Amino acid sequence: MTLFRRLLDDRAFLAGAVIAGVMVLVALFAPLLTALAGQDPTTFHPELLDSARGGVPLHGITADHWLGVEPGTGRDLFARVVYGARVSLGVAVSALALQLLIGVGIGVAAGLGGRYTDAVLSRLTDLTLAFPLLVLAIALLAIVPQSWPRPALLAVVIALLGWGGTARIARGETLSLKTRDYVSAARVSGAGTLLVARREILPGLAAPVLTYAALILPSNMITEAGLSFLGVGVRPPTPSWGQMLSSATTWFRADPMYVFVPGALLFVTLLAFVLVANGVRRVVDPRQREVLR
Amino acid sequence: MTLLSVRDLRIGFGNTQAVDGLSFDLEAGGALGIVGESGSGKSATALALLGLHGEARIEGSIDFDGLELTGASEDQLRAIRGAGIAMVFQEPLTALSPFHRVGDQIAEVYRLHTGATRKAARERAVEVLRQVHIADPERRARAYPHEFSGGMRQRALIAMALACNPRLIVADEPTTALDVTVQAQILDLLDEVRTATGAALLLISHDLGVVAGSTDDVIVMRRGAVVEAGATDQVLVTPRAAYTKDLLAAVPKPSPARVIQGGPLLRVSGVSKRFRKFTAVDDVTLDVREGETLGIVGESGAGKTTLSRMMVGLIPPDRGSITLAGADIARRRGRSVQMVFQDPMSSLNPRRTVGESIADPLRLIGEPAPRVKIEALLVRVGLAPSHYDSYPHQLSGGMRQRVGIARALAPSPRLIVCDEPVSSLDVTTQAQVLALLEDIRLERELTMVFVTHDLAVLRQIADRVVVMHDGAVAEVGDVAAVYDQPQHAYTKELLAAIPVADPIEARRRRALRRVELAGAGLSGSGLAGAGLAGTGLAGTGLDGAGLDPEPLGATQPE
Amino acid sequence: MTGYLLRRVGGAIVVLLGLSIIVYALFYLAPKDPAILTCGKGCTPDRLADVRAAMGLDASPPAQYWEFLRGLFLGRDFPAGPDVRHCPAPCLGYSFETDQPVTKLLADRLPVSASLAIGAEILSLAVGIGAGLLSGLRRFRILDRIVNGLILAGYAVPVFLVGLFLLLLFCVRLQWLPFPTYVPFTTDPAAWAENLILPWIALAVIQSAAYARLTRAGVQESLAEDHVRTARAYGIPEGRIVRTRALRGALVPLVTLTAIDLAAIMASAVLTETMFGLPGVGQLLVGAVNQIDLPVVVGVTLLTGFLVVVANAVADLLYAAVDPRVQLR
Amino acid sequence: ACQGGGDTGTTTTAFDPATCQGGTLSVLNQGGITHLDPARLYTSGGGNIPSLLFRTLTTRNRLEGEAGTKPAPDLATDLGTPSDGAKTWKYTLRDDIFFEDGTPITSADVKYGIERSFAPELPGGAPYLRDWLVDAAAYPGPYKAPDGLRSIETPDTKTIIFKLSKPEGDFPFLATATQFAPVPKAKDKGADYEAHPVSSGPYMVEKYEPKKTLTLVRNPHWSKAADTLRYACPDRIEVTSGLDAAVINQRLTSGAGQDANAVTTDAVVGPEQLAQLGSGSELDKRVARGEFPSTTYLAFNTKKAPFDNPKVREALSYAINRTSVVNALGGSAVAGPSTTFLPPQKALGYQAYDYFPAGDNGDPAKAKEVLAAAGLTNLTIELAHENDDSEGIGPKVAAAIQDAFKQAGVTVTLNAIDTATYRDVTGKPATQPGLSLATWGADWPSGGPFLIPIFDGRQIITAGGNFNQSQYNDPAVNAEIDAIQALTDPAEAQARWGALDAKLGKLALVLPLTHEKDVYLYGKNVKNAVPDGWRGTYDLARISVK
Ligand SMILES: Nc1ncnc2c1ncn2[C@@H]1O[C@H](COP(=O)(O)OP(=O)(O)OP(=O)(O)O)[C@@H](O)[C@H]1O
Ligand SMILES: Nc1ncnc2c1ncn2[C@@H]1O[C@H](COP(=O)(O)OP(=O)(O)OP(=O)(O)O)[C@@H](O)[C@H]1O
Ligand SMILES: [Mg+2]
Ligand SMILES: [Mg+2]
Repeated sequence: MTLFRRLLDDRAFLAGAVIAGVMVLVALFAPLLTALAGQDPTTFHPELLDSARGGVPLHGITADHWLGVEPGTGRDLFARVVYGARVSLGVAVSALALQLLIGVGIGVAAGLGGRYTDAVLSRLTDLTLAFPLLVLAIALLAIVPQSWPRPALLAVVIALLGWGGTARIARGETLSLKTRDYVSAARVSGAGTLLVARREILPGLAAPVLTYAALILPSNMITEAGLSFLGVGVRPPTPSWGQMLSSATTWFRADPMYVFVPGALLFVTLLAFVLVANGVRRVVDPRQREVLR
Repeated sequence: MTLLSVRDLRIGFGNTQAVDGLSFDLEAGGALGIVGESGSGKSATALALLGLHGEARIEGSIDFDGLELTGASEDQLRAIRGAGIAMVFQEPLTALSPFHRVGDQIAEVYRLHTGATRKAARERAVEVLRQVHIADPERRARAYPHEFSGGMRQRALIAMALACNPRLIVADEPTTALDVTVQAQILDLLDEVRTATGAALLLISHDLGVVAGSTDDVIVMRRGAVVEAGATDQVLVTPRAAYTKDLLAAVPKPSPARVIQGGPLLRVSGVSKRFRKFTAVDDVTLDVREGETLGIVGESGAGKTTLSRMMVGLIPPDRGSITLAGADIARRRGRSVQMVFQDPMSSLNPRRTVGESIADPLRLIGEPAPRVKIEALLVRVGLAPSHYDSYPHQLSGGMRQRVGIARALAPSPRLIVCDEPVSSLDVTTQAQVLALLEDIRLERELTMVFVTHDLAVLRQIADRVVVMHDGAVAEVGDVAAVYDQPQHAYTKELLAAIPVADPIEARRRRALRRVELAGAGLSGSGLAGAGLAGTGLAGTGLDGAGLDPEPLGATQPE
Repeated sequence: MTGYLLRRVGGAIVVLLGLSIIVYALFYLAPKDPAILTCGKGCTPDRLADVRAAMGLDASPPAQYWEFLRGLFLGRDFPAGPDVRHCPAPCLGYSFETDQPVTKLLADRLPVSASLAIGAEILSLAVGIGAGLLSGLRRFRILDRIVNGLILAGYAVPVFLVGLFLLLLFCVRLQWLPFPTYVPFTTDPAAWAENLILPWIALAVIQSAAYARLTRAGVQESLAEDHVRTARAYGIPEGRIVRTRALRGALVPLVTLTAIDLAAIMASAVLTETMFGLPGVGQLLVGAVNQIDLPVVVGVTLLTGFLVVVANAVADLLYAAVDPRVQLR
Repeated sequence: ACQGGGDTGTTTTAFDPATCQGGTLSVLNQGGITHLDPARLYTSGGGNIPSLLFRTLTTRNRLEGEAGTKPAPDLATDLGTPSDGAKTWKYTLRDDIFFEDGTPITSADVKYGIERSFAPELPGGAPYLRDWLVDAAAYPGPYKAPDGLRSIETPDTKTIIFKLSKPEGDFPFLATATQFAPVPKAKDKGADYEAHPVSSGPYMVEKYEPKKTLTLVRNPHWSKAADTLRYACPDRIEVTSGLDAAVINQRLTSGAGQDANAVTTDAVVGPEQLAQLGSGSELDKRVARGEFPSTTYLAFNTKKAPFDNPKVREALSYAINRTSVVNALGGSAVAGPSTTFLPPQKALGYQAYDYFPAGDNGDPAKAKEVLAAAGLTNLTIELAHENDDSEGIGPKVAAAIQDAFKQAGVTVTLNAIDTATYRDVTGKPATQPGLSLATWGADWPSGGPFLIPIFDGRQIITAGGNFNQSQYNDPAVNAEIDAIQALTDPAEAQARWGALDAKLGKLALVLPLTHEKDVYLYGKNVKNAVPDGWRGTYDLARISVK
C-alpha cells in the first residue's frame, strides 16, 4: 500500500512507467496501430524512392507515412518501428523470464545446497558473470542454423548467458535468509529443504529479485539491439530497432530520419524502463547495495 | 566548579522530539550517569554536546567550560572535539576506520589538536595505548582495528579519547556490545582513567548495573526528559519516580529452588562440533532431566548457540550423540522438540501472517485446519485471536517473542530449547516474557533448556546450570550451588563481573577486582583460585581471529 | 600468497581449457566447413577433400583438439608446400582465412583493443569518480540532479547509439574529427588520440555512469559509517575525512571493478570496434565467426577468457591492497 | 606534370603517360587482400592490385569501353597460337622480362607458377586449368608430384605449350589470370611465399600485412619499354584495407591530406555520396562509372515442384519487381534491371530480349492470371538467400522479392543460409533449394564463362560445386556450346553466345534480376582514373597522382 503510494509520488518513476506502458501497449497492438495507419511493415514502395540517389525517400513525413519510409525499400517506418517494439520487448521479456527461472533456480540451489553444490554452482555463476558474453553470444548465434526462429533463439541465448546476476542475488539472499531464525524454526518443525525453499525462501526472494529484474529488462533490450546491430540478431524482414539502426548507419547523411526514429525510440524506451527500475529499487529497498552495473 | 551545564535542551528530528527539555550539570572531574530505555534520547544528547547532529533542531543551552556550544561555530566546535570533550562510542567494531592503523588514528587526532610532530604523535599513541592496558603497545599500534578483539578496540577508542587530555569523556553505552567480563574491565578502566587524568565522565547506558558502580550522580531519562535525578546512591537505592522503580523491579531476582525428580530426557554425550579449524563445541556431555529447566551460560562465542542447535537437530554434531528419550535427535524433530529464538524479528517470516507461521508445524504433523487451536494459543501467550492475521512488522518486539513461544508450543513438544529468548528485549518486557515462559512451563510440565549470557536471568529461571567456556563445559550444578560456591575459576570470574544495580555492592566488587588484578600483576603469575588476571585478557580474545571477510571469489564484490 | 596464486593459476587453466573445449565443440556441431571458403569458387569435391586434408581438418575432432592442445604447450608444425611452418609454443594454430599464426593476429590486434580499453577506462574513471564525488558530497544540488540524470541515461543508451550520435555530430555535421581509423600510438600519438577520442567517449558515457553511481554510493555510505562519526567527533576536518576515509571506502569496490572492466571492455569491444571500424580483437572475432575461422575464434575466446581471469586475480590483489581487512586465501 | 592545366577533371586526351611519374597513391579498401600468392588469387583479368605485381602471359587490354574487353599480350609476344582445333596453345615469351631480383623470366617459371596452383596447400584459384589441361584434374601440385604437369611443355626457355582436352577458343582470356604469373622455383616457400611474392610487374612488395596494409614500391628491373600497358605512374602505392565503405567514400569525398591522392578498388559509392552527385557538382567530376559484367538472378531448381512447372516460372517472371531489387542493391547507380541473363555488354554477345514483359515494377495481375490459368492459387514457396548482404544476394534483396511475389498472391518464406555455406548448399543438387538467389560474374568478358557453367548439362555436378542449378540438360545446347568454344574468332563467338542466351531465356530457367554497375570515387589529385571495359573500374596501373 504505502509502497505503491511512494512509487506514485516519484515523478521520474511515473514518467517512466507511463512511457514504458505506452510502449508495451504499442507492442501488443502493433497490428491494430499499423492497420490504423493503413500500412504494414513489409510492403515495399519503390515509387516513393529516388533510385538514382541510392534509394533515398522522395518525401519525408506524409499523411500516409507518419514517420516517412525506409530508404532502400520504401517500407513504412511507422509500421516498422511499431513492429520493432514487439521484437525488442518480446525478446527482452522472454529472456528475462528464462533468466529468472534459471537464475533463481541455480541461486537457491547453491544457497541451500551443500558446500560442494554451492562451490560448483557459484563458480559457474562467477564464470558467466565474468566472461564477456557478447563474444559467446555472437559465436553461438552465428553457428546455429539460420532456419531456427530468430527472436526465440535470441531470447534463449540472452537468457542462457545472462542469468548470472540473478543467480548471484538469489544465492546471496538465500544465504542470508537461511540463517534467519524463521527458517530454522521451520526446519525444527520438520520441514524439508523443498518445503523450506518454497515457503520460506522464495517469497523472500521476490522483492530483491524482482527489483533486479526490473534492471535486466532494459539491459536485455540493449543486448538484443546490439546483437541485431551486429547482424547476428533478428533478421529482416522482421523489424528490430537494433537492426534498423544498423542499416541506418549507411544513410547517415542522406536520410537522418532513418537513424533518428529507431534510435530515439530505443533510447526513450530504455530510459523509461531504467526509470521504472530505479523507482522500484528506491522504494523497495532504499539502502540496497548497488546492483546496477 | 561546573564543567558542563545543560539547560532546557531540546532536540527534534522532523516530527519526533528526541530530547525535550533536558537539564543537568556536571562538575569538573565528576561522573554522571544517564540511564533510560532505548529511544529515550541518550545518544541524541551525547551527539548534541559535540554538535554532531546534521539535520536536527537544537534549542536550549549547552555550556561547556564557559563556552556556549549550541550556537558555536564549526571551528570552535572542532577545537573542542577530542581536545575538550572526547567521545567513546557504543560500537567498537565500526567506530574505528578499517583502513588505518590504530596507532595512526590516535596520532592523527593528537597532531591535529597539538600540532605535534609525527614522531611525538606516534609516541603519544603508544603511551595512551599503554595507559589503557594494551599489551605490547608499540607493536599493537601498528595493527589494524580488525586485528583487535572487541574489548581491545574499545580500549583503543578510550585511548583515543585520552590522547588530548580532554576535560570531559562522554561514553555512550561503551559496553553494550561486550561480554560481561570484558564489560567489567572496560568500566574499571574508565573509572581508572577518570581518577588518573581528572577528566569528567558522562556515562550513558540503558543498564542500571553499568552506571551503578561508575558514577557519582545519575539521571534517569524517559522520552527525552528527566524522570529522576540525584546522587547515584540515592536514586538507585531509594528511587522516587515510579519509572525508576519499575526499572529496578525488572532486574531479575533469584527464585526459590525446586526439586526435580525426572530422569534424563535429552542425553548429550561426547558431542563436538568444528567449523573449519575452529572448535565451537568441544566434547560436551550432559543430560537434560525430564521437567527441569537447564540453564546454559557462557560468554559470547562459548558455543551456546551451537550446542542448543545441535540439541534440536538443526546442526549435526561432528562427534558424539544426542538422543531424545533414547532416539537419535535427528529423527525426532518436529513434534517433540521445539525452539525459541533470540531475535524475534528474524524468527518470524516477515511475509507470512503470524497465524500461518504458527500453523506450519501443525500442518506438518497433519492438522489441516488448525485456526481455532492457534487462536487459543495466541490468547494463552497474551495476544488477541485477531493477531492471527497480523504480519510480524505490525507487532512489537515483546509481542513477536510471544508469537515465537506460541509457535514452539503449537505441536505440544516435550522439550523447548530457548536460545537467549529475552536478550534483545527491554528490561521491562524481558521480565514479562520470562514470567510467561515460567507459567507455561509449569502449566504444561515442559522440560526446558534456557540459553543465556545473563547470569542474573538464569538464577531466576533455571534449576540447574551449565557453564560453558571455549566450547567445553566448565561447570555443571544446581543453580544455588554454582552461584554460591563456584568451583571453576572461570565461573568465579563470570560471577564477579556481573553488574549489579546496587551502587555500594558494585563498588565493593570493583575494589575486589582491583585487588586481585594488582595481586596478579605483582606476583606475575595468576592466582589459580582468583584467576582474574590470567583469564581476563584471554577472555577478550586478545589473539583470537578478528574480522575475517569472505575470501574473494572470481568477481566479488559487485 | 603463493598458495593463493598457485590456486588461481590452476583454476584459470581449468577454466580456459573448458572454454576452449566448449568453443571447439560448438564449431564442430555447427554444420559448416571452413575448407569450402578456402577452396573458393568452382571447387570440386575432390579438390575440397584435398584442401581439407591440407588444412588438417580431416582428422577427428578429438584428434584435432589434442593437436591443438599439444601446439599450445609444445608448439607444432604445419605442412606448407616445400617447407614446414613452425608455430612456436603458445601456438593457437593458423588462421584459415589469412594463413597467419593466430598468435600473430592477436598480437597485431591487441594494441588496438588495448588502446580503446585503456583510454576509455581512464576517461570513464576520471569523469565517473569526479561526478560521483561531487554528487556524493552533495556540494551542489543542481549537479547532483544532473549527475543523477546522466547516470540513468548512461544506463539507457547502448554503446552503438552513442557511437552513431557522436559520428553524426562530430564527423558528419561539424566535421571536427575525421572518421576514426586506427593509427598506432608509435606512429603518431596525436593522430592516435584524435582517432580514438570518439570511441573513448562512446564507451565512457556508459562506463562512467557506473563509476559515478558507485563512487557516489560509496562516498555516501562511507560518510554514514560509524568511524566517520568518530573522526568528526575528534574534530578532524571534513576535507580530510572525505580524502582519507570516504574516498578510501568508495575506492574498494571501484578498484575491483576497474580491473574487471578493463578486461571486459577489451573483450566485448565488438560493438565499439564494429561501429568505429577499429581493427581490434572484437572485429577480428566477428570476421572470424563469419568466416568460420575456428583457430581465430578459439584464440580470441581464450585470450578474452585469459584477460578476464587475470583481471579478476588482479582485482583480488588490488582489493587486498586497498582494504587491509581482506586476506587472500 | 599533367598537361590538363588548371582543370582537375580528367580527360584522356590531356593525359600523357610520359609525364605522369611520381607521388604516392593511396588505395582505401574494404576487403583485405587476404592472399597475395598468385596461385591463390581468383581474379578477373589479373585483378587490379595483383596486376601491379604480376605479369601474366596475356593481360586485359586496359582501355575504356569495348576496346578494353579484349585480351592483350603481356609476358608473351602475342595472344598465343592455337592449333589442333584450339586444343593446343603455344606462347613465346618476350626477351626483356625480369623478376625483381634481375633474373630473366623463363617459360619454366610460368609453368611452375601454374603447377603450384594445383597444390591443395594453396587453394583458392579459379578451376579452369584443372578442367581444361589434359590429365590435370588429379594433379596434386609440385610439392607432391615434382615431375610436374605433362600437359604443359617448355621446349625452351622462351616457349610454353598448353595441351587441352577439348577446344578452348577463350584460352587467351584465361591466360590473364594470376596463375599464369611466373614463380621462380628457388624462391618458393609454399604457403609463406605470399609474404613476399617475387614481382614481375612494375611494383614490388615493401611491406605486406594480410588484410591490413600493402605497400608497393617500384621494381627496378621492370622497364616501361617492355610493358606498354602499365603506366606505373606513382612511385609508391599504399593499400589500406579493412575500412568501412562509408568511411572510404567519406574520405574520398572530403579528400583531406593524403586522401586527395586516394582511390578505392572495392568501395562502390553509397547513398551518402550519390545524393551529392548532382550533375555538374564538384564530386561528379571525380567518379568513374563502369560496368563489371555480372548478373544477379533467381535460380530455379526445375527438378523440384512447383518450379518444374514452366507456368510457375513464367508467372514469377511477370511478378518480379526489379525496381525494388535495384533499390535493395543501392539504387540505379549501382544496378540496372535485367531481363536477360547476359549483362548488356557486347563482348559477352548481349542480345536484348524480354519474353515476360512486365515493366520494371512487375505485373502482378498478369502473374496471377498465368497462375490461375495453370490452376495454381495460394502458392507458397521458399526462397533461399545468403544471410548477409555483402554479395548482393542477402536479406535485403530477398525481402524485396518476397514483397513483389506477395503482390501476385504468392507467399514466400525466406530461408537464410550462412554466407559461408551458401554455395555448399546450393551447389549440391541433393540439397539445392527450389528457389535460390544467385549471382554470376564474368571471369573474363566472353559469353562462354557466363553461360557454360549455368546451362551446360554436362556440368551438373552431383557431388557439389554445381552451378547449373536449373539442372537443365539439352544435348542440342551442349553441342552448340562445344561448337562455339572451338571458335577462335571472338566476333563470331559473341553472336552465337547471344543467340544461345536468347534461346534459353524463353524457357525461364533462371529469372534475371539485375546487372551490376560500378560507381567509384577518386581523390582530388587523381588523374586518368578511367574505367576499363573489362572490369568496370579504373586501372591502378594507369592512374597518376602527379
Ligand atoms: N538522525 C536521526 N534522525 C531522526 N530521528 C532520530 C535520529 N537520531 C535519533 N533519532 C530519534 O530520536 C530518538 C532518540 O534517539 P537516541 O538515539 O538518542 O536514543 P537512545 O536513548 O540512545 O536509544 P538506544 O538505547 O537505542 O541507543 C529516537 O526516537 C530516534 O528514533
Ligand atoms: N556456521 C558457523 N561457521 C563458522 N563458525 C561458526 C559457525 N557458527 C558458530 N561459529 C563459531 O563457533 C563459535 C561458537 O559460536 P556460538 O554461536 O555457538 O556461540 P554462542 O555462545 O552462542 O555466542 P553468542 O553469545 O555470541 O551467541 C563462535 O566462535 C562462532 O564464531
Ligand atoms: Mg543510543
Ligand atoms: Mg548465541
